[in-house]
Amino acid sequence: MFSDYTSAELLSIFAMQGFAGLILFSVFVLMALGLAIIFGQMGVINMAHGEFMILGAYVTYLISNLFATYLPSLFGIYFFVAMIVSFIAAGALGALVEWSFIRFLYQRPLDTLLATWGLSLILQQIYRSVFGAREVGVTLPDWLMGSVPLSETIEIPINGLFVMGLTLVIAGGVYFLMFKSRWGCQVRAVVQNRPMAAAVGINTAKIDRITFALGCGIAGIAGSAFTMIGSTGPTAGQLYIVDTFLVVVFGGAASLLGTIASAFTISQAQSTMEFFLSGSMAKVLTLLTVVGILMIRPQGLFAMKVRK
Amino acid sequence: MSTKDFVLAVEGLTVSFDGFKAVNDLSFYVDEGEIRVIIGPNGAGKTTVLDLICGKTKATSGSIKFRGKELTKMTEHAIVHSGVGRKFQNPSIYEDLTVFENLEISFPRGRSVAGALFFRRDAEVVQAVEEVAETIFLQDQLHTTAGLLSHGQKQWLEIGMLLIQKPDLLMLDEPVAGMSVAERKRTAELLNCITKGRSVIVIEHDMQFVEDIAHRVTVMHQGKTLSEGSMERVKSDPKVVEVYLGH
Amino acid sequence: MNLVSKFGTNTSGFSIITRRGVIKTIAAVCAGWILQAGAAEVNTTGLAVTDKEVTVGILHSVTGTMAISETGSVQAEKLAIKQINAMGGVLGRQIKFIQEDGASDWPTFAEKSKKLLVNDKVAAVFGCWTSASRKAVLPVFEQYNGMLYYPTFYEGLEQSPNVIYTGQEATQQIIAGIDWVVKEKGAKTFYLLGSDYIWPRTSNKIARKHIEKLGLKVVGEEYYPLGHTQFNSVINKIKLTKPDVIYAIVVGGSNVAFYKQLKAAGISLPKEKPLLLTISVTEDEILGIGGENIEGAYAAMKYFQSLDNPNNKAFVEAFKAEYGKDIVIGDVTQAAYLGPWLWKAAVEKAGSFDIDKVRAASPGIELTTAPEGYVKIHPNHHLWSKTRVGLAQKDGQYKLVYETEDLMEPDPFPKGYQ
Amino acid sequence: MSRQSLKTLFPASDITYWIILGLLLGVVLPLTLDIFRLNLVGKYLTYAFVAVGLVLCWGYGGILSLGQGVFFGLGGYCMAMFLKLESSDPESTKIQSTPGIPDFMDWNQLTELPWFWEPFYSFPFTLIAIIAVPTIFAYIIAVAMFKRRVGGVYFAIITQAIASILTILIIGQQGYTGGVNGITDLRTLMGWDIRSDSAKYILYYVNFFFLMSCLLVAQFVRKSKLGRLLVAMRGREDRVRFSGYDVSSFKIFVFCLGAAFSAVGGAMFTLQVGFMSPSFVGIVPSIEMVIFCAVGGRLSIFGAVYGTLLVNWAKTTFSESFPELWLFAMGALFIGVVMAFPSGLAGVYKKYVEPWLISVAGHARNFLSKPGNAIPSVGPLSKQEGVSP
Repeated sequence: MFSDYTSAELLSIFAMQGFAGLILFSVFVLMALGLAIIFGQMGVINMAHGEFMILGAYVTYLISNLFATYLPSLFGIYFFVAMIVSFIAAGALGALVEWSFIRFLYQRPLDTLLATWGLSLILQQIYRSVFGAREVGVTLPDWLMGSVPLSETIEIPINGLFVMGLTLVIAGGVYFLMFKSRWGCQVRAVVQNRPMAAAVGINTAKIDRITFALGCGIAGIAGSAFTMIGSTGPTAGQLYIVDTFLVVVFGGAASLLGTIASAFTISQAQSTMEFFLSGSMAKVLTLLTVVGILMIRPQGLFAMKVRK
Repeated sequence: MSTKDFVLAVEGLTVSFDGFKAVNDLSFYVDEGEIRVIIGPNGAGKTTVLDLICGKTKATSGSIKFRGKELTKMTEHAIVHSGVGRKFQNPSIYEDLTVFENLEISFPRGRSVAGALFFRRDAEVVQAVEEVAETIFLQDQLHTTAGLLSHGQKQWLEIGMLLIQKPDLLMLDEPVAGMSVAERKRTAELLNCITKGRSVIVIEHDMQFVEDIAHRVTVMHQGKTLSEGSMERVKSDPKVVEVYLGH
Repeated sequence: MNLVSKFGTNTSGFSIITRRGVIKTIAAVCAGWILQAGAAEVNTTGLAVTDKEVTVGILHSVTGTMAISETGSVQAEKLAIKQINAMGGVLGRQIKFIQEDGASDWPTFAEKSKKLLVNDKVAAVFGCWTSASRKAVLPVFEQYNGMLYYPTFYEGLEQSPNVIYTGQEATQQIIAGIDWVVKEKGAKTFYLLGSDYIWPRTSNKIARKHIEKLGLKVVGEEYYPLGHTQFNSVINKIKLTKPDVIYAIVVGGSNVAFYKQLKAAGISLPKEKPLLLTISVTEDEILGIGGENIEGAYAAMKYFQSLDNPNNKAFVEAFKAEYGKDIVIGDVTQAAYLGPWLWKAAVEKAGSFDIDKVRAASPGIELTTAPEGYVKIHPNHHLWSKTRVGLAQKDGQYKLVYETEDLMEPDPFPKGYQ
Repeated sequence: MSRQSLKTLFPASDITYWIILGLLLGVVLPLTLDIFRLNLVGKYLTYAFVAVGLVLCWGYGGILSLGQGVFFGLGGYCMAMFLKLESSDPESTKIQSTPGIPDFMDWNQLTELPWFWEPFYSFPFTLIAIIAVPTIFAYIIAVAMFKRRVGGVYFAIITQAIASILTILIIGQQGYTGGVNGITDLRTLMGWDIRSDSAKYILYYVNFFFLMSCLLVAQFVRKSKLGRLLVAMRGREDRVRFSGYDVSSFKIFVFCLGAAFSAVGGAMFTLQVGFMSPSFVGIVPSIEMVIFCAVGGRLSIFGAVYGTLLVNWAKTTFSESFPELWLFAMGALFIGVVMAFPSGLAGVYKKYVEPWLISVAGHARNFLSKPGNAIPSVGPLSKQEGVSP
């Protein structure tokens, strides 16, 4: 298929294709990080993860409208405000959910799956009642629009760059929280041995709530970022959930690093295949490969062998 | 003397978890009808050895020969079928089934899917169950739900679940842990009577109890055999005193 | 207007009345009086018709993924019914509607349509949006001999005696659009892109055939699963193959992602090539995409909210009066609005609500009051209608840039395109 | 079967449930409902097949599959392919450019029948395929997963992924599958019009018969030692393993059985609704089927049937009167059941209704002072009652 392209063109194809892969990668990481914390660290299967993202998206939508009407002068920076608010909103909702029912289900992961699925239905309907069934569009500040030309053939979308940057920041933040902060240490303690952690005076209930809230908060930020590339509708959250779970599981549930690695593998695989095959088949093949590998290596890419 | 003559021959057994060698080049031999007790400080790798023998953990290297059959390559249930029974550290029984059902499930018949589907509770089963129930002092609790038994009784029930399989090699992980003095004595009797015609490996911390039952003792330390022999010999071994009995 | 008030009907949404309309009204009302004799003559098949009322069904998704698209149709159909009632109803009977929710779930559509026909004995059903839902209800309508007015532009390849298709079948949307872009914009190469299901695939198939007939080239054809949101790869391919026209039939949420990423990738539609021609983005979808993202794209439809004719002005006015000034009206919404009017006309021509008589009367029924202008029912149950090309504006409206001289004949089984 | 094993299979305690269910589905509903509603019930009952399968897999085996729709769909598609071939004979498809093949193939420029459609001309083959195809597929998944001890959450997520893969595939390959529209407009079964009212009655009873048979099989499994083993495994998998059982083989069996049930349900669905589409293969229907089972009580095969009926009936009535509320209700149902009634309707029945019944019966008995006519004391649906030797 390349016969009719010059080598320069080919080069630019691969450059741009690789970049497309990187954007997809960032998207996956954003989607998966929150889930990796909730599922990986707490063993809760949050089927409403997508809806938490959409919450972030709607918040962004509201904020952008606020700025457009009241602070048009500051419109350029509304996005940062929006992300913070999204984080808080989704986090708060997360804490509420954790308090209202998740905390009763820690011993029954499969039941959290059902309960959170129920939650997702309710959230969807709420969105529909509040924002209407139609998709809503978020106006981007101009500086996020367009692309930077590297060469006359290679152009890099700015919002793509932005998403990647954001991903770096958040991933870094999470890493710091989990592995460098006292809180993160407590979280890991609770994960590894709940009774013991409780015995040494860690307030496990509090830790759980914060962890869950953090996971949802990150989902909120992700949703906020997605308004730049994706759609915002009551049911949009559903689109992400399977991919997200696969990314997390594929990476080896307990390991954040694994999540990132698997996000990278899957995204690169998919965007490469998308270039050579039709979109649908690429998607099918990617999922099949992931499932296949999971069947051979159920513990995922990065799982520690432990002595039981 | 060839490994054939032993019931169990463990040679050069090693398993490592991400580099950490929980069991390191371990070798020991168990005779017909012998009660072998394995002692050692926590983390010495005692339980891991049992896990390796019954196939719960796969060995990194080394061999485990049971009546000349290599176990390291076999699946758990195959190992059980070949005659190895294993009791877990804290009683592992089916709380929501009755004592009878617990024993019945362990009865070595209808272990395939079809077998289980068409398994019938005939006289043979009932008789076997009642016999065992008698040996483990539970003949009166046959129809109580196992969850309601005392800790000691649960331990016995699990032993009973092994007995009904008529294994040639019985492995018990801390069988008297958490038992009252009276219960220990009865357990000791129980062990002595059930060892007829089979070999037993016991992991135990309670020295008194070990004295009562052990034919030979293996002391493990950091995944290796530290010392082996009769209780007296082991007790007098300075190395053992230093790492274990001393404190 | 006074004329109307004489009939003591309220005049809301009534401004669309033309002379012809008035006469019709009078006819209708007289018919009403004459036929007061009773339901018997006008209804020999036990439909839900009384001397005062006639019951019809509205069947769309109010919940689920399709609710996004179908809301407009529901509003339009209700508005039409309200206006008809205001004019004295059909054969002197007020229209009462029963609304059912298809819940974006095809068997539910089948189930509900059966309920409407079997239990509620409705005289007509206005509804369905996706082909899948239509396919699901079709056997039901044929078995229980109901009449469905289907509003969506669709892939064609169907012609049921129990359905009146008020939207365009594929050729009506595609051919004129492509001819225009070739003639006016000198397009030579096309990149076909679509969501992965029957309508985009079939439409692109026809498009490809037509393009090749014109001796031009299709440089790429791509399909993505419904709801797909990552289009960077295909955008790269587009940049690479440098087509004159991106022919996009992306639907639903994917739309938003596609146009945003297209813009982000630096393909600015208004300026230079490639230009983009779509048949799947109505004003409704632009709400979600955002005018600034799709500004400069061309759409081939039969109706745009911005159409400048008295019928449409009145329609838009009435619609906004009913549903708020910010509401937008897309192609399908307009087509849905036609349904009740076409049914009314057919019933009055037949002088009966009987399905068979209505069906017999339907071919040749014309509507001069249609917002899109003049439409006429073809014997194949589709509508004669014009094809129009609009240019997307930043404000989310289309600016009409071209419309066919005369009505396009509907051709659901286009020879040479299969 | 000997009396003794019959007693094991139907302890007096359960007989009443069988009778009640049999009467309700076999007599009461057909007599009270018009054909339209009855056909609806028939449709619901096809989901009950899946729910009953889930009781075994999930309730007993502890294997939660979020991909049961896959098997339901496969079964349904097999049936649909046969019916479609029958309904697209050269005569009725003569307007096509290639007569004699299903219309959707013609629209997608297929000029001949794909090889894997060919065998579906034969009804016997179809009947076998309906069971075999999904079961074999289930077997492959199960072996791959359970031999490697993948379970619980991971299994749930992977089955979910499989469901979405299959959906995309079916939609994408519309030339062979009918795409998102599914396989529609199915009219006759070997010349017999399946859309006529009489046919709907007959199909309802066929469906009823098959459901009852599946319940029987399920009951047999529950009461067999295999049933007890499944329960045992849920708590103490290792213990079962070290009692000499190949745990994975039991899980594989019960998962395949669940798949087979679902497949029968799918086939009956196609027959009663008249088409099959990818919207039953996907994640959403699969999870909904889990909730049917959860509402009924994940340990009660009868509960599963009632749960399915209840939820679907609620869905229909709700969405008829106030669609907006439906999702709220459904969501609340999910959460409520999990939180308040983990053992579903069956649990509620055990906890509240049954004691009341018994006490009432008790009073009645004292009142009539006839110890003879004691009602059969109803044993727990959910608990495993071992029969004393």
